[in-house]
Amino acid sequence: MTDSRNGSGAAARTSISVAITGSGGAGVMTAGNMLLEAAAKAGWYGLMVRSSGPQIRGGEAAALCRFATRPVDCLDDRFDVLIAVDWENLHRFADEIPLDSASLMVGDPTQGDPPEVFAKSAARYERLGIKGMAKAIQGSWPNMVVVGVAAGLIGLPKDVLRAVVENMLKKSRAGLAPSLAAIDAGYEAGETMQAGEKLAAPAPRSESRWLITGNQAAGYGAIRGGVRFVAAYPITPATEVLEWLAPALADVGGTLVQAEDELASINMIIGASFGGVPALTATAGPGLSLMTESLGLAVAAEVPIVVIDVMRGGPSTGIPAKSEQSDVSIAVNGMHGDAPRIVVAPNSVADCLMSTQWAVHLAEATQSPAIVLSDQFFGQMRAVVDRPKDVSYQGARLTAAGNTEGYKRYSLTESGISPMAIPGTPGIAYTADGLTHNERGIPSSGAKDHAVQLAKRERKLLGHEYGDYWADVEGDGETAVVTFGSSTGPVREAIARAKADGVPVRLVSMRLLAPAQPAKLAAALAGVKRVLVVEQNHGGQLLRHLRSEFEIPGEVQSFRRPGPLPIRADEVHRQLVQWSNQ
Amino acid sequence: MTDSRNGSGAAARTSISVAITGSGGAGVMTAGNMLLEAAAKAGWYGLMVRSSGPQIRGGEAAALCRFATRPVDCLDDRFDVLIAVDWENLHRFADEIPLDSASLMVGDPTQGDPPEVFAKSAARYERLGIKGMAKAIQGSWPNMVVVGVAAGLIGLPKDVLRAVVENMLKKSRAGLAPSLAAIDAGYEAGETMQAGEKLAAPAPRSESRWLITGNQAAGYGAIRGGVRFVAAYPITPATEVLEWLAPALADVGGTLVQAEDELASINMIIGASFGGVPALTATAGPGLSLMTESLGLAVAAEVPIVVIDVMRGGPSTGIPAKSEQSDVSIAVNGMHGDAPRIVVAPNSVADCLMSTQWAVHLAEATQSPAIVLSDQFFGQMRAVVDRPKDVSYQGARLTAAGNTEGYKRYSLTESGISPMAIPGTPGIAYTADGLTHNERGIPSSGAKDHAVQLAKRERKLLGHEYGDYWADVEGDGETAVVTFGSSTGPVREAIARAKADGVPVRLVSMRLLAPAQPAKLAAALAGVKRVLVVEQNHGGQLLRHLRSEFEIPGEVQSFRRPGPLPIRADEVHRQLVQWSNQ
Amino acid sequence: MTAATTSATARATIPLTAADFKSDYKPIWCPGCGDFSVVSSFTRAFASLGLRPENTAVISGIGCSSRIPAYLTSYGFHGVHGRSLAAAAGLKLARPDLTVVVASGDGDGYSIGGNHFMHACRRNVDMTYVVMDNHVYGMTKGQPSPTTEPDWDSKLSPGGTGLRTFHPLVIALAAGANFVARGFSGDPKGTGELIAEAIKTPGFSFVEILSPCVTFRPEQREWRKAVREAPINTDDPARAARLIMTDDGFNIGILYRGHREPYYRKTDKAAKQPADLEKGFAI
Amino acid sequence: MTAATTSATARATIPLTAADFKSDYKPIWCPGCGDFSVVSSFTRAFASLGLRPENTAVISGIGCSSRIPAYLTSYGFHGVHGRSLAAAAGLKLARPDLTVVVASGDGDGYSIGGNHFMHACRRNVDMTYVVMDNHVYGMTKGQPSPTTEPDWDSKLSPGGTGLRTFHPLVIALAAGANFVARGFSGDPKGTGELIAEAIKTPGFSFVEILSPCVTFRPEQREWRKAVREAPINTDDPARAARLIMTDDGFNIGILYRGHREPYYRKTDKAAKQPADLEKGFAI
Ligand SMILES: Cc1ncc(C[n+]2csc(CCOP(=O)(O)OP(=O)(O)O)c2C)c(N)n1
Ligand SMILES: Cc1ncc(C[n+]2csc(CCOP(=O)(O)OP(=O)(O)O)c2C)c(N)n1
Ligand code: SF4
Ligand code: SF4
Ligand SMILES: [Mg+2]
Ligand SMILES: [Mg+2]
Repeated sequence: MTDSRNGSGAAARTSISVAITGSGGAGVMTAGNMLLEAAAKAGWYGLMVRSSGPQIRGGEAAALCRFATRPVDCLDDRFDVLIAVDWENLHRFADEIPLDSASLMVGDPTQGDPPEVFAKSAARYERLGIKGMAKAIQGSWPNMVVVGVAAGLIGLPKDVLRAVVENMLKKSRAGLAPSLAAIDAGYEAGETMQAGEKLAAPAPRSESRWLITGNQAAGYGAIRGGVRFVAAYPITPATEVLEWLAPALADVGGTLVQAEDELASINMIIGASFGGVPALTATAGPGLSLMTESLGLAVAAEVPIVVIDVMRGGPSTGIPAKSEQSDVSIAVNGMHGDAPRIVVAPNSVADCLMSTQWAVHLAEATQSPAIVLSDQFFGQMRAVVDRPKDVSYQGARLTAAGNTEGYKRYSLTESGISPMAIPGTPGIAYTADGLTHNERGIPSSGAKDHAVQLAKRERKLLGHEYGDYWADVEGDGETAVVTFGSSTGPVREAIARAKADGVPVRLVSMRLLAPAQPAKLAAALAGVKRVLVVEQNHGGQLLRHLRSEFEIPGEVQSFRRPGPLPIRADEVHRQLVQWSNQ
Repeated sequence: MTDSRNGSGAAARTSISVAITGSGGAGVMTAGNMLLEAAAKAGWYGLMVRSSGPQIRGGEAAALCRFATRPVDCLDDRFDVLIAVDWENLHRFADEIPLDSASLMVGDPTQGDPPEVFAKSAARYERLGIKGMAKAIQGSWPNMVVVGVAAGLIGLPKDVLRAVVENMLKKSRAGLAPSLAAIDAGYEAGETMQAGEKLAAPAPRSESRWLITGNQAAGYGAIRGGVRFVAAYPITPATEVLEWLAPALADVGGTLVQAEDELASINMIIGASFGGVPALTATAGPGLSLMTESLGLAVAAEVPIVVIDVMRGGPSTGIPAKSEQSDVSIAVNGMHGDAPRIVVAPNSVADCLMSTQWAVHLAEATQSPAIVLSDQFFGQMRAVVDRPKDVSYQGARLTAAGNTEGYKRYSLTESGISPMAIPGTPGIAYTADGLTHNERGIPSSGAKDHAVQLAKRERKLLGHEYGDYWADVEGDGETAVVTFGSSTGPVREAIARAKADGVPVRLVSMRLLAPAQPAKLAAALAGVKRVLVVEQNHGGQLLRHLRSEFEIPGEVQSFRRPGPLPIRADEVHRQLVQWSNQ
Repeated sequence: MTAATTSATARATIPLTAADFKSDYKPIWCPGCGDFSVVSSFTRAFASLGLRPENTAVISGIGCSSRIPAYLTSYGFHGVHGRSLAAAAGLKLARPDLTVVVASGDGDGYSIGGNHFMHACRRNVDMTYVVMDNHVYGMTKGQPSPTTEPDWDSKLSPGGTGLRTFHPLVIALAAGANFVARGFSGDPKGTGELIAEAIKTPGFSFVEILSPCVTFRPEQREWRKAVREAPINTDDPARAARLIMTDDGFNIGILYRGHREPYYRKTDKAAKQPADLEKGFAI
Repeated sequence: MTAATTSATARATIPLTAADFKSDYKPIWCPGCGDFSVVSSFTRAFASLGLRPENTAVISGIGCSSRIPAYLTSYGFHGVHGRSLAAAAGLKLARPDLTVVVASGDGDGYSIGGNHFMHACRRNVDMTYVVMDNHVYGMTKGQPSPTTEPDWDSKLSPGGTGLRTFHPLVIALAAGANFVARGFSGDPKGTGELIAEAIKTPGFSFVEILSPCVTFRPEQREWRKAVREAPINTDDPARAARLIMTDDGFNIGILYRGHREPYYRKTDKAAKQPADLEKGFAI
């Protein structure tokens, strides 16, 4: 680890976190996006998280950026730099932008003073007449000055930034020249500010890289997996999956329909998939809840479908635009009757692609519903990632040939997977049914038919060979952390720090939450003395789920906290070291 | 135990099981009801379960009756007597009517032969010209002959039967005299048939008794608990709760509305309860699934409501008219976000009253949603029960006084329960909200507000003093059975038999499934070496739930089977004895 | 699947008869139920249009009426209560080559499924919606449905609901349905013709069929006497609405036929390969 | 809860002003949003009718428009998306003494909530339904709603949905609403009067308010020029329907007022004690 924590190291830093804030219309998101894109072009990794106040539009906003020499999947524990266009209502972001004595605050003294919460952080306050500087350049804006300041502070090459700005402003009405001038002015100021070391030079690029949000990645994963029909109802923070898919599907010959509600959207995709076309919907907790009944239909009628749940704060409408990992319980348990399903959780922005693609593959292969548990953090975060590798996971459904003699749609095969007749295929037409049925699909209330069909549906999932993809298992040691989804990033950083402290810790980041893989989990945890289960919710939903399926070895602790604040590497690190030293 | 198993004992029997079957229109249900009512009047206990084929109306039917000297909550493992008006399609009931060599089959030789499955049971077949006997008495019907045969076989006093028949036929168009004559003729035949011993004389009645179905009991429990508003959408097997409640509520000044769907019904009761009126809905699995989202609203907005789920075979539409205990997972886990709720399961027909009343009390006391997990077996079974005692459980909600200074609807009290302002109360009007909110109810996406409100909602439930009512704990021994709901009856009988074999077994029949009571469960299971978890579903939902909350002591086995066949005492008994002797 | 189908498909291009569309599973309906005749209207319509079972799909929800798919030899989907129109729209949009027909009841279609009904009329996907209306929930044993008369006594609504009956045809028109007709199950031939006409008409077609529930509404046997041929067939929705609004519910025939374009998605038939989409992300 | 309310209730029977019904929570709406004026229409209506905050309840779903309850001093319920009418019906039926008003948006009310809308019209519970229609999903940042024009371009429907717009007033009439009006948020006084009239009219009253979304539909600022007073006010639903069907959506005023009896349950006011019900079970 060459990471110089808290900016106090002598070497150039491998990660710098910069928050850009301001009130409505200040253009902080544009500024953040310019910086991220420029950093990406310059060969760095990085990410940007958007945060805003309760106003629908025009409220205070924060672009939370992290730039790094290696891939990063989470925010850092703290921010090196906070640049405020103005200070209005910025106290609202206090929790999200932790500062300390090694941090630098840059603000415009004509726009008031930093709020109490920031002031008391002991961060150094550098006053800069941002508004005035912008005013001095006719046609420019304060946010362009801020872009310059940030670029100067981290050491972003000017030419790369220039090219990005030119490209981005091509379509905008804002004049390019004044913007570039403002950036230059800011750059000069930033470059010369007393701050920590600049970001180390990027390693040479080996693979191609993408700048992508988790929601886009999930959408693309769906298409790569073979999805050609999507029906959905808008909901934050899943809407961008759909908005990316709408034109993309049209491009590849697929279709997206906006349904009247989630009950319609899930039934539309069930209908499409019954017709042989891999189909998907995307939603958040409230929509997933509404889909519960028809998810059960997909189980009983054995129609493959994929539902992406971009998790947000719950219960009920909760906190629509902020992240939480609290839909585990409903995803793995929330259907009436015995209803086995697949639940997959991506553990990075790039993995939103891979996991969604895998989920399509699993749904199609097992003729079952698959739920992808993404979350708002991944979904709406924009990150620089290595291009995910091409994998062979693609929807491949076992179909029945025309005129098959004595065809039975729900035949009791050994694997539990029965060839599916696709409408259009002659001589094997059948009726799919959500009622308990016999092998032919004819409704039955017989105990035997019921038992064997239940067993068949379970067998399909338990018997599938999930390979190594069920989890990312890393490292060794007597302490292990089991986690999933967007908590993986901070846990991975915490483990790296613990290792630097001489405390080796294993990581098990579970990608396949259901069906549970007790044997694989047991192997991954063999010999551990301590297991810390990390998750971002109040009730310990992952821990409960694990316990219901599996006897966790050793001493078990739970590290959990509800949203919207992300799990921080520092907290996990401290708990790990403390516990391991006991 | 004076129960003479298999009819082979010398003493009069304490329990006799009689199945009456026939094709559509044969009137087997009327016959069963007459017998049950007469047995009740004569001082016996008993029950009757209805079963029928797939036809909507006019298909084959079976009235499965059990008459006993003590209260009974379940069918016996086998039937002593099967009386068939005719044999058409009766093979469909083979699983439901187990016969053995000690059983007696009575049938009309002019109506064909018993189906193979019954014939091979080695039950003795007594031929009786039922149709002819009825024909001989103008205006009478074969089912009346059957009533007589059954009454004669078990030794039901003729005068009691006569009185019941007179009363029941008062309103019917069928002539009374021919019916009585047919009954007499049948009685004579039955009385003299070679069969096992008759039913022992009933013990003198101490308390008053009721003849009631579980669905009626639940309805009455709701009213006793204070419910005065019901909105619901018809669904089998919950509809009778509503059909009983519709006139009953009107009588006590309440209201029942048929909603357009389950989304409407749950929101209607939430609205009514927001208005201060204890409110309830009843549904089955598909409806419960549809209510998931709004159950979460009740959690977040802290509006007490009660949802009765009369469980049936799942998943999806499953087996609508047959029982299964497979909605445990969704009841305890099926909401997005962290959404603590109360789940109560009655464990007898009479307890449908007590548990529903208790659920209303708990919902009102904790301002949370409560789910009552009844099932089709209890719901549609008619049984003779001792009148449930009067209990003080009654909806009592903590309300706020008018003009309370600085009133906060969601104030952070120690218990977590905050006084609720009821519309109409001046000076404390507030807006209830399903969004994460602060103490005043104003939407907030702050981490602190979210965390403290989540903790408060959990605290309300965990802190409540549930007393001894959380479970029925009986007996001792190193082996324990943990079960719930309608599996309790057969388990209790199995334990009684094991005790007779010298194997003492504890029973823990859980009434409160959520919030889990790990400390109480640990106390109940202290010192056990073996725990058998018995439930009627495929996936072991109760076992998983227990494991997720609690480390079950000793060796654990699961005894489970999906519906529709009930768990049989005999199977559990054998597993208990075998295991304890290992 | 049934003997009839197998031989039918073997015969490949030979036109099929109505009987070829009837499966050999015995309906669970009560003797005398109106829905028996509706099966025969379906099979007649399919045969008359020269459809083939493999290219036809019948989608339904839950209710006595919704049991129809399994009684036909076409592809069928018997889903959850109230959502048949959504499943059918998904199927048709994903598979425009299929003929999609939806079978529903007055509870399934107008109560729990009411929203999908309105939006299906508006969306105008090319499919046919057949509702067997018996003014009652048959399957759940006799509760009032939206089309039940306000004074009909039942256990759940003693003395009647007191509610104005729902006018499905008026709603269909108001919501933009392109074809609106009413049939009577007692006239399977005429109803078959209506269904055929509905299938032929592009866009969303709605056929309401009066289909008596002899068990819970035995008085509906009298419908036979009440029905008469419709006096109107107009293509002005406002006029059609006014006339339907004032009719007594027993006018049989095509009551409205419009000229709306069916819904379709403008998809360039796979203009790009999935990998082409990556360009948007590349740095 | 707010200073205004507390003092208001202290004053007990003194009539309240519109200001007394406005809470002191700052709306989260975009500057210029049409919904600001709707708050003032609500407060004017409540004051003009002499209502009291404690006896008034405003129920809503989810959406920008659905945020209204917290901006008023009456009781409020901000529930889940699309279900406000059901919650309101439950409240009114359980507590007939309260004045119940529902606030919704075109997505909340006509898309996900469409079924409850139809059935509320039919059920005719005595309450008032106010929909702030901006032809867009504001809260979720600009997707088409049922009332959106077919050619409106958006990310989710590039080039437009191609769907016929939903006519809420026609549907309301077809479904049996007893009072149908259209207002414009740019005229808070007139709209306040419409709402007051709606509340006064027994049964289910529906007030559609054109309320511009300046952020996602800035062109709606032009609505100010398009609206005009309605030429009609009829009590013949068929005639009202025909006229509304052909109007351009900008006629403002009361468009229909009927005479249906509101829904109520015939409950003998607690004729029996709960224990009396046991008699039915006793042996
Ligand atoms: C979600 C859900 N709610 C309720 C039911 C119960 N249910 C089954 S069929 C039915 C009504 C059927 O009425 P209709 O559609 O008129 O059909 P019919 O039986 O009269 O032909 C109901 C309420 C269900 N299966 N699923
Ligand atoms: C079940 C569910 N689905 C989707 C959403 C997301 N959602 C919130 S508001 C809204 C639409 C709001 O549109 P409208 O009712 O027109 O209100 P406006 O914001 O335009 O005033 C949607 C789709 C949700 N909260 N819940
Ligand atoms: S209950 Fe009515 S609708 Fe159902 S099958 Fe019987 S007659 Fe037909
Ligand atoms: S997005 Fe539109 S509807 Fe929502 S607050 Fe802004 S202007 Fe109003
Ligand atoms: Mg019906
Ligand atoms: Mg809107």
